[in-house]
Amino acid sequence: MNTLMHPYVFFAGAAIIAGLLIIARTMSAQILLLASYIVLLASLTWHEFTTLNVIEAQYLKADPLTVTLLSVLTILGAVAAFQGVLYAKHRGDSISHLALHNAALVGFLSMLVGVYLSRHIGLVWAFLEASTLTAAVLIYHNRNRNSVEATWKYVFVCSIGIAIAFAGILFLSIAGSATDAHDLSFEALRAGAHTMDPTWLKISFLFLLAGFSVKLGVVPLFNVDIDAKDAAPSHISALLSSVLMNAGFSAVYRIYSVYSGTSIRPWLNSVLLLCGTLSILAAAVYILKVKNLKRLLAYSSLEHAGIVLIAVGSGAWFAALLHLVLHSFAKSAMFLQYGHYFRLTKSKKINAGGDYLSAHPAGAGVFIVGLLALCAVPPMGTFLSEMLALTTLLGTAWWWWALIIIPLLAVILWAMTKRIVSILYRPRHHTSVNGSRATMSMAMETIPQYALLAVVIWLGFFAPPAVVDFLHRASILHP
Amino acid sequence: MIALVVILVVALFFIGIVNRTKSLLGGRVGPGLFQHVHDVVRLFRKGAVISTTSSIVFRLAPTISFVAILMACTLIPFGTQPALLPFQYDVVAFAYLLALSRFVMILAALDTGSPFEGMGANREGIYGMLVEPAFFVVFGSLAILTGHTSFTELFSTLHVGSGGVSILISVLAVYVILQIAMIESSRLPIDDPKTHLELTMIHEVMILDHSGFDLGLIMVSSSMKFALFGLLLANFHLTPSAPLWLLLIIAFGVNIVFAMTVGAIESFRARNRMKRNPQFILTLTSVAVLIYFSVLILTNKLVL
Amino acid sequence: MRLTFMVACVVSLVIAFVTSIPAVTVLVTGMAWSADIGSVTYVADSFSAFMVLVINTGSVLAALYGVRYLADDPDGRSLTESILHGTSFVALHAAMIGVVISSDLYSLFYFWEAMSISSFLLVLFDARQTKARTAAIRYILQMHIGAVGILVAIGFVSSAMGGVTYSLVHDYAASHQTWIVLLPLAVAFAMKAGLFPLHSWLPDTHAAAPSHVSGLMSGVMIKLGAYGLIRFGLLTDPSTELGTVLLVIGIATALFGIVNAIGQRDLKKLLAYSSVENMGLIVMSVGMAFIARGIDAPYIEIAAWSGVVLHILHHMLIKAVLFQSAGNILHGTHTRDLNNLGGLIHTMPGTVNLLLLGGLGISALPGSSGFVSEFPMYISGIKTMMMSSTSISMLGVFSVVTLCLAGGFAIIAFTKAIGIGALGTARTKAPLTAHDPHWTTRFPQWLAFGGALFIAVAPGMFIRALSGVLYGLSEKHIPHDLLTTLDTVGIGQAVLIIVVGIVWLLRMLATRTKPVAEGPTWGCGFQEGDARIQYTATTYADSTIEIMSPVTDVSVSYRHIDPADMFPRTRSYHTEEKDLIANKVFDPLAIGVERVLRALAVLQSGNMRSYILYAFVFIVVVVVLTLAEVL
Amino acid sequence: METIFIILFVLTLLYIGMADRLSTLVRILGVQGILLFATAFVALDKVDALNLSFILIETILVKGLLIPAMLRRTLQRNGIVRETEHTVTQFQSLLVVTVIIVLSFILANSIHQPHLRIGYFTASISAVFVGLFIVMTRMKIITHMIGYLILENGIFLLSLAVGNEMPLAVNTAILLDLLTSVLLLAFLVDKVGETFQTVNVHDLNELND
Repeated sequence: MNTLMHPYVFFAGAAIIAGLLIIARTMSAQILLLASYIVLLASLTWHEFTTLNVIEAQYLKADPLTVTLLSVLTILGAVAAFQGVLYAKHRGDSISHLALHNAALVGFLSMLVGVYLSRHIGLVWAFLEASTLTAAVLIYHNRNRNSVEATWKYVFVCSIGIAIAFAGILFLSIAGSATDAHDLSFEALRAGAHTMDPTWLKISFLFLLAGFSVKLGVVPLFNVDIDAKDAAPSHISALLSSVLMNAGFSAVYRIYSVYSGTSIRPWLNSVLLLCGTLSILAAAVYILKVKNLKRLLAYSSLEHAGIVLIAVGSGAWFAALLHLVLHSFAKSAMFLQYGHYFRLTKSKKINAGGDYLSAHPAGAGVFIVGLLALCAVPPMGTFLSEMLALTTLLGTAWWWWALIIIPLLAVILWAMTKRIVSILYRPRHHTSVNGSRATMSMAMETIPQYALLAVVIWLGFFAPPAVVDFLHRASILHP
Repeated sequence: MIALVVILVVALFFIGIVNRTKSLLGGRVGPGLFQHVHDVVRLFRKGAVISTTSSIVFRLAPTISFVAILMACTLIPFGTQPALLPFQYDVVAFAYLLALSRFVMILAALDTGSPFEGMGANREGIYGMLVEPAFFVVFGSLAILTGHTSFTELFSTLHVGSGGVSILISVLAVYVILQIAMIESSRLPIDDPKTHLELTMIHEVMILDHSGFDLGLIMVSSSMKFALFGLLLANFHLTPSAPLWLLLIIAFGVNIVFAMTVGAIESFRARNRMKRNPQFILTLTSVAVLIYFSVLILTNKLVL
Repeated sequence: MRLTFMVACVVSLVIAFVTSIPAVTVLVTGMAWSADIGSVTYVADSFSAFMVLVINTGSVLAALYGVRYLADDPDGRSLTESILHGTSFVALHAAMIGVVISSDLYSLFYFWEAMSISSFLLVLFDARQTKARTAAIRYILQMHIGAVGILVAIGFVSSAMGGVTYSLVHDYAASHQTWIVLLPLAVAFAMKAGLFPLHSWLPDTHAAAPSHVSGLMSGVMIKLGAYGLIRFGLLTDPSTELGTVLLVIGIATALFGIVNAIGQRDLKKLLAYSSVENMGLIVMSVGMAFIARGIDAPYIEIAAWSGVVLHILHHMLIKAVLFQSAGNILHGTHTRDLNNLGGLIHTMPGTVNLLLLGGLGISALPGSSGFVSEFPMYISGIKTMMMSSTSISMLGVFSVVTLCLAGGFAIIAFTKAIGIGALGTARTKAPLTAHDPHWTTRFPQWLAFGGALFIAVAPGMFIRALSGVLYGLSEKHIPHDLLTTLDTVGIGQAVLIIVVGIVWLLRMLATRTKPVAEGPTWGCGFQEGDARIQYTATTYADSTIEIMSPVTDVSVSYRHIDPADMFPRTRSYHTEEKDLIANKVFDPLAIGVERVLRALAVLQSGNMRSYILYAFVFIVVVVVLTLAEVL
Repeated sequence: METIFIILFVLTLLYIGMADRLSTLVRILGVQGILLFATAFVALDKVDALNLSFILIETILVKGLLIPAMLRRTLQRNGIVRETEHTVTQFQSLLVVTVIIVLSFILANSIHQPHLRIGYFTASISAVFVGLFIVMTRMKIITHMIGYLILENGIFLLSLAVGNEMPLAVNTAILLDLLTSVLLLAFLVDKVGETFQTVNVHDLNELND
């Protein structure tokens, strides 16, 4: 198994599975193919874990960060695939509709695997762009006005963003052309970065950050992410908020770690802090205003991506990675539960909800625990990562940034809590449509959501030292 | 022990003297000196009419109030003779016992559900609250002056004219305590027991519904309260060196003067407007602060 | 609901049992307990052990009451809700213990946040009502803002010292400016303790919480704010300046709290403001102790600490009694508005008796535990007055005047709570149909009251038992005459109670044969008196509020009758009690922040062309900032 | 030789600033594709067959023929002839394009980097900004696509300006991505037209807060 699971094998297998998914016309075949894809993913993850830092394919290599993100991807991919089938069942979608969705899902996840594995900046770019295209199919899934609009905007702005990032890569090679570092692989760049012209490095980083921000979902190009998460089916929103964001992080973080070996590191840090702070500001502004639950969750992702950038900028890399991973799980659970919310209320609006505790007790539990996780309070792991990030920031020369960030976080906490609590408790005085109650099967469907949230608690506080150690290694890209 | 006896004796005739003074000054003969005692005895013998609205609180309150005053009496010394229950900082206990009596009487008033009694209760609460700072500042100042913190020790070293003690301070202290006594006993210028317009009464209106034994207890309590403050005032004048018989004479003399003063004030002064009362009581605190500063100067702690 | 909470109650009992044993051991032997769990060290010195006992007592009382209280809960609740409530209760109990046995800032912050969040979830219990929901959310927001103080302290200390254990905090404070670490921490603790002007969450939250939780929060949780102030005050070698600051804040809190308590119409809010007052007194006394340490006056210091310790105990027990009584009344009448109550003593005698006894206690009247706990505070105050320095002496005057004013105001507040709420005649139908809940609800109340009574008659015993705690706080032994004084006070209290009994018996004997007639209350000739002519909660407070108007905020909505109104229409008179600070400071601030943030909300216009612009704006901004050397 | 192509390319940018009819814009895109091929052909130092064929495919086939054809088809299907709503007049638009070119020239001249070809750099930066300018100011979503393609052309020129080669595998991936994204965008333009009965951008703002 180990030796067999070369990344090429994985990509070939994924391509075959995607192809078969498109032509498979029975439900069981679809499920079987999805399952086999998950197995493929899992075995790739295991394989990469056992062959860390070995260059297998020309431009593909796994380091601990890759494996960490792959593990997250495997888990969330499995949950999303499972949820996708249920979603189609509830909506009564045709099998061909589902088939396209599944194939795109497989494509999407595989492209992200590519992003995690690539060690060449151009290839990262290419995989990220490809993930946009596959994601477009998934966002478009519902085929209504909103999804058309969101998909158009998403693809267009992603394309522009990614073009900007490409300009950033070109600027990097301008910086590199003065030296011998013609190779744009991360290893070569890291080796040569300190000889490059700092001005060009700064410009290229700026363009790369601005371009990839659309993937990471932070300022400046976060808007279309919000729209996409709004329009996509909830399990796809979960993936966009987690694994795709992780891919954006992976790209930005690898670039950061290349550049941080040079003299511009303080500048890099302050740019990341600025970007993170602006993201949190934007999140705060919109969470105060938003009336749509799904967009609320999307804005919360913006906030957490901002926190991750702040953690990176202040040097709390471990906290950044931990927060990223924990947020992936927590936010996925919330988005999946949002799916139930929509089924019960037939609306995305927050004020359509109310008395969720009685209508869907198990789901209400997910909302509560998820809210705690997103608000980063004990006993959630996010508490630990956010605390580490903020305390590290407070210990740096930029500690006064915290004076801006912390009040904004408080505003977000207030607004989020207010809205979720109103969904849970506010008595419903609506017409019969909204009086529906959750069925037993819906209660059962919350089990994976609880499992995801359990991971958030477990990883934060009771994770075995080996796991923590591995995360530590993953967060330090170069010694 | 002597103190308690003195208080009880004084309580017997205090109200009588006040009333007698008032009637003489008003050109009447007035009731006998012990009319008050007769009234109480009569009340003790009588049955009672109680309101259907009221509860156990209403019935229990006079008892607690009486006991609180009684306990307060045990804290007062007689010159160098220690009090029955002397301890450090008994000043605090003294003030709080009076507060306890007030607390239960207010509750009893509210228990009747009468609008008038509510009004009286409310005023009683506020005036009682406002008067306390003055009391504590005065006794705190005296404590600074003497270095002692219980009534017994305090009065064993302090009296008007005693060596090194400024007359001024004692006079001011006496003035403040006198006023406190008037307020606590619901007398002019804060309250007027004579008034028969319920809206203007404080203490009297609170006990409108009490009758029989309970009313008797209340009357005993208020007499004792007077006597209590009377003895407190007398203590300023009890020279330690004097023999007991002289001390007794001084004590009764002070109390008789006190009672006559009360009577005189009530004859010549009109009651304050209700609105003015808080401000009036606050003046006492200001005077008390004045005493405090004088003491600081006197003990060389504050150099001007 | 009841079953789930019973489980919680049992778990809470187990926690209490397990943690009390080491705590008692610490108190008896004087040896600190410490344990390594994971890589974290937990330590319980005598003060922690004392707090553990306080927490356990308070939690167990709340749990016992809660079981029965929830059994009478009228709303249908889902299993999730029950589990949430039970879990949060246990979590709160555990988190509070965690707070007092933490020995580094990380653990402290963790448990602190856990405490806030679990209590928030508990407050959510009645969140189906809009008011409760709003209150709960405001609560968590303010707690979160408060907790930031600990975060800031962690940031500064860990970056400078490489760790955050308390001993490193001490070193940090010694080697840097003390206030850098103390100020942020103090904000966190003051917020939790409800100190003026950070108290505004407290009344709303306590009113919104179910009664067993309000009792627990008020009796125990907010004390942990004081715990923090004491713990870190001592760590940073307290100076007279720190003491003075605490003293002044304590005075402001106490007076503000009790004056506002008088204004309240809501029974639970009244109790909550009274908790603000009591926290103020505790902090004032802490300040006094620090001042005494600064000027090296051991007697005053010990007296002040005794006051703190006794007051914590007394307030925990009495507030449990009072809030639980309020809970009974709420369940019986479905209202907390004093203006709708009255005459409860006839329909709910069991509850009202406890309310009465609790009211006596909380007003610190003789015969109650409140008196003995305020007594050492008076001692320290008067003794400070007698100190040689004029400025110190003045502080003594302030504290004594505060104590007596607070006592006087408390009498008004609680005669109002009891007199308007429970005595007189019923103002609406609600009190008439009410009845006492099952006797088991009153069991924990009597338990608490029994404890308080024990303190009242034997304060010396408690102080002796807690001499280790006092030694830990002051590093001094208790002077003998202080103990004697307290013993005398205790005896005096016992005598008072006994004499009341004797006189009552005598009165009974004397009046046994006398005829007793019953009739209507004397109406001064007016025969048609009914419940509506009684004094109300609003009118009873009116004259106090009038003289204290600068610190209260009671809005009156009433249109005066216009002489031109030929046929006056129906009129209404409505008053609303608000918190001055919340209404005049925090709310406008919050609204301002919200307005600014909302004004920024033009970015997500839906217009894609501007989205792309943002990328360039961002790049340009960073370039400009870089050129300006800001970044 | 290559300078001529560069100047021609910049001229097309000016023309874009003036153009009104969408079919003209599409034609200009085609011309740009061919000019890019010419430039690349001349610029390449050593021509190997693989690279040449790759560039041939990318410029002539994709940029010069395939994309314009597809755009034309989209125009026909949606019945769009010209940009009817302008936020800026043609005069202003031309002015802005001119300013962009001048500024790019100044920028390129101020950079002292031995490996950087100033002419290419000027043209590419101009193209990038003109593309963005088109996106910002035009109302039809199809024009947005055209703007994006102009931007892409600018990026292509930039890569020539840098003169640094990506590995072939990466280049192929990039090309594939671009192609797919253009196809997808074209598909979406159709869908927007179908669903919203409009191809104007300002009708496309249901998703907001």
